[in-house]
Amino acid sequence: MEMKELRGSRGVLAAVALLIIFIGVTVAFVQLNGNVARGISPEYNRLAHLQQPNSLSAWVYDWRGFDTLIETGVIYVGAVVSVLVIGRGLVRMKQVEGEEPVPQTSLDLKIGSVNAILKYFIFPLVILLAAYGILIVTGAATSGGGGFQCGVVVASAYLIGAVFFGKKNPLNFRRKFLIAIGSFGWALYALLGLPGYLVTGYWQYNVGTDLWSSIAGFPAQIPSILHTIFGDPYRLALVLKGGTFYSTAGIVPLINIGEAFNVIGAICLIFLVFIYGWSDTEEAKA
Amino acid sequence: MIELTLQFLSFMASALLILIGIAGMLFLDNLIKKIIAFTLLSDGVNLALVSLGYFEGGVVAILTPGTSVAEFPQNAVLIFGPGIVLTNIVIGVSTTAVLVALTMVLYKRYGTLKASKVLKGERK
Amino acid sequence: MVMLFPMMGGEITPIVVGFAIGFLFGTQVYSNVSRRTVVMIICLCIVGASLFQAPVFTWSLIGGYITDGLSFAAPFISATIGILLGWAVRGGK
Amino acid sequence: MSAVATNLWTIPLFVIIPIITAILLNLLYNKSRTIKVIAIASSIVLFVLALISPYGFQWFTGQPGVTPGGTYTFDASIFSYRLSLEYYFGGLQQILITIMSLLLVFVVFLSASSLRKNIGPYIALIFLLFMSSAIIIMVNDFYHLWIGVEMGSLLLAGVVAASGESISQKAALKYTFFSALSGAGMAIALAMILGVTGYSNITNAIQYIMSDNLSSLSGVLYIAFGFFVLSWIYAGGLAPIHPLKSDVYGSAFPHATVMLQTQSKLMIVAMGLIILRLFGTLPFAREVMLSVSVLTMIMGVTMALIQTDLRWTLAYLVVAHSGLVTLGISLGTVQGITGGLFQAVNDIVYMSVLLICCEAVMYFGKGTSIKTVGGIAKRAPWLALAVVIGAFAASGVPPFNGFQSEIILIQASLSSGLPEVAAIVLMVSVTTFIALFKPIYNIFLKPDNSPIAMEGDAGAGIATMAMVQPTSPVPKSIYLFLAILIAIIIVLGVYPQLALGFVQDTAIKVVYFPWVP
Repeated sequence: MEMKELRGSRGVLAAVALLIIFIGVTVAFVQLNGNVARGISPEYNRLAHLQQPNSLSAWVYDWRGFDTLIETGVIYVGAVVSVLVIGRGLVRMKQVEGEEPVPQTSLDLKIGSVNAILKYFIFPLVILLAAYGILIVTGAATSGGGGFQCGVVVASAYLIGAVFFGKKNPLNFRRKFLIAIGSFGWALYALLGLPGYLVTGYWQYNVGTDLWSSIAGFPAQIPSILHTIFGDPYRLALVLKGGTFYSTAGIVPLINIGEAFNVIGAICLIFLVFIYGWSDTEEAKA
Repeated sequence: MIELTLQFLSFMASALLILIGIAGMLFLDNLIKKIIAFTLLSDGVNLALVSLGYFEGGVVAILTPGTSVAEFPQNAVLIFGPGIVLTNIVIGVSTTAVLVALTMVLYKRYGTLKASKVLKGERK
Repeated sequence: MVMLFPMMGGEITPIVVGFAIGFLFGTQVYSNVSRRTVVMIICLCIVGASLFQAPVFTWSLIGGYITDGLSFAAPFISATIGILLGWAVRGGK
Repeated sequence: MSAVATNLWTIPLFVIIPIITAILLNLLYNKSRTIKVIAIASSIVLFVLALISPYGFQWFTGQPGVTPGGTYTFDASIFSYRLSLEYYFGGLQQILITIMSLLLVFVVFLSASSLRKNIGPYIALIFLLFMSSAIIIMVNDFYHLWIGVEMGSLLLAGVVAASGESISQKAALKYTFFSALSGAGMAIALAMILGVTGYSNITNAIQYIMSDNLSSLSGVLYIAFGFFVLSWIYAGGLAPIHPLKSDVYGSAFPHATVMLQTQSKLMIVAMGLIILRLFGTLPFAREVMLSVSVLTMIMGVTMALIQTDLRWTLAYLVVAHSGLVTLGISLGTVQGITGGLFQAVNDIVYMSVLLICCEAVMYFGKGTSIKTVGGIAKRAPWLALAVVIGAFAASGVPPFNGFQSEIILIQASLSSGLPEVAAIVLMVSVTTFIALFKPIYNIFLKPDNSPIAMEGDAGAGIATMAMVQPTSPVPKSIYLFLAILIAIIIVLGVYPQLALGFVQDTAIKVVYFPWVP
């Protein structure tokens, strides 16, 4: 235990502050318990049967889709920054002699000790995990799941491969590939807002589902070609109490693919750089 | 008298996790342990957000065959809790990655993980 | 509830998309395993697909729905095949 | 100018153009020439957009508002619960984003020409920094504000640590630890407000709090306020944690600090206004904010006095002057808020002048410490003039812009019955001048008699030649940027109405109609 800092007066102060925070949070939670206001939440579920069965996915990618665009940016930024800290894109001023950055060396993974039988099953496991990730992203609109989950599953497949096979990772993502799909994913997500923006002026309006063009005050009619391109490939028949609804998730499945690519690129790149470090010469070679 | 409902218990658990997380971040000296404490804190916040959406008799916010269209909006659990948890997870992952990267670099420079040694002020 | 709806786009598109993404990742696969392993992967994949079941609101045979309690996650199978094909075409040994 | 447009075309572009530019630059990585062209073109486009944009809302994803009667509406003036994410672009947003995008042009140009090696990711981060700041100032939604702040803190860590030096890595690590803590705190605050009101839209939340009797839930509001103030403190680097933020400012490249301080001021303004709008009715809310500001000012200037490096002096002064901005906002009167917002605008400009001068001093190759550099006025007289004007503006000397906003702040604190605070504002101006005088005298006016220069005189003949024929290595473009910024300083100093017209509207709305964004 390193509780050295607890001893001084600063430690006592911090402990008292901590106690106050704890009591405050507890009191707030006690007051909140059972008194949570539903607010606007039920509104979001009211039209679920017209767009997609997974109401959470609808909230994340459609109702509040722009939030998620920036949130996707957070993970992109996380990857860029942590990779930059390790060495990709460190900058120096031309005029000033600064401290040299620490050279990053790759970790030494001892893969010899892995059981041979285990190793025999790891390759199918990696492939099937990757396929499972893809299943998750394709089913985002109907079941729990989506881009981020897909990205994490594929990244875990990558990490398992790296742990058991070292440099002979079966899912041998190259640096340029990861950077490219990460960037492509975020750009795809960002640019999927363009059709809605050009037609209606609302960024990321879901032109495939098109819930609102019949409401008074909506600025434009959605051309039928956009329905065909962005809506029809995802049309499903929902059999519910209250009738059968032919709904479509519109651009949401495409957005999910963008998000998945971004997350795969970002998280695999973080893993890769943490394990193998970064050197510019390797990127030039690849 | 406070009733020990599921929501109340999970709120208390999250308060405890938040306490442990903040205490760990303030008092532990090891940088990696600090980062672990941060993930605990972030999990506590996630738990609070999830339990915010819970209410007695709520159903998952996903339509399944045969669900009643008219009753679904009122029956489904509050949707912003899980939605914000997704964001918090993403933010937690990114922040942790940046923290670990900085810690790795500083460890390679100084050969120690002790915050008191690594972060000692040495400004000229 | 056996009901065969006219086939909807939402049941086919995931299969195609799964195959395409799988192919893309397959081009990055690097391994030199035997043909037996590949057969094993395909068998495991079909077992897994039956465990995952077809996506909700899938009613057609192509989507993997056979009857209540017996259905296959078709995107999973197509993604696995995509990965294997991508590996065969562009991947490394 | 139709203020009720809910699909204003410029708002998404402020976010999407930086995103696409950043992605491109990150991919280009080391192709410096292409990077420079794309980055400068894109930042000029952003500047023009900010200049010409009309005012209005953008309801992202085009979801309408729900009226209490259950019908849907696309009219922003009708009372409705917003289903979509709402951004607002008005006068305050226009002036702040215009200045920020002008600075972005300069910063991009400076970083592209003064840095070597692979500049792609670094400039990409600067663009994203612009984006996150624009989000924070325009957004009318807690949830999104939180995402913006979190993203900003990660970007800040990246921009600071990009030099690869241990001091900046340490500053980034410390700041990221605190950002992790306060980000979690902000998430708790978000959870509390969502739990109490059920709305993440700030307008709706305020209306709910005002209309409903929340006396049984007041503890929740207090805790939310506490955590919100914590993250406000962290975002602006205010009093208890000011060393963290000034470490960040001091160890980043000066041109990056231009962007970082702009971001921080925008965060202070946006979050401060939101706290005031939402929690202004709570007792003690303004007093807490006011004491934080006063503490920040005093701590900042005192620390600035004892620095021996221009970079670090500026780092502490930026923090101290953030205190002036927050002071105005926390007074909570129309005059005070006007003064605070105007101070934010002025502060961004004159601090940028000083920081760009600091960057120019680095071109002489000896750093910015008063122990190593000297006699720069002889080699670059215009630079010396610029830094002196910047110092005058910062210390509130007429006819420069700092004077105009500080006089408003002093009047506002006097009319709120707080003469002590007015005295502290005066003290900050005077101390700023003293703190800046020492480095300016040593670096610019005193003859160069540093040990390195002596050594150069004795050892190599080339160095002596350079001393004999003083030439400035500072590129012409820096003088152009300084001239533009100084022109803004003087224009705002002589005609403060130019800027006041933009910010007054917001101040009135915050005080009398807090629910209107």
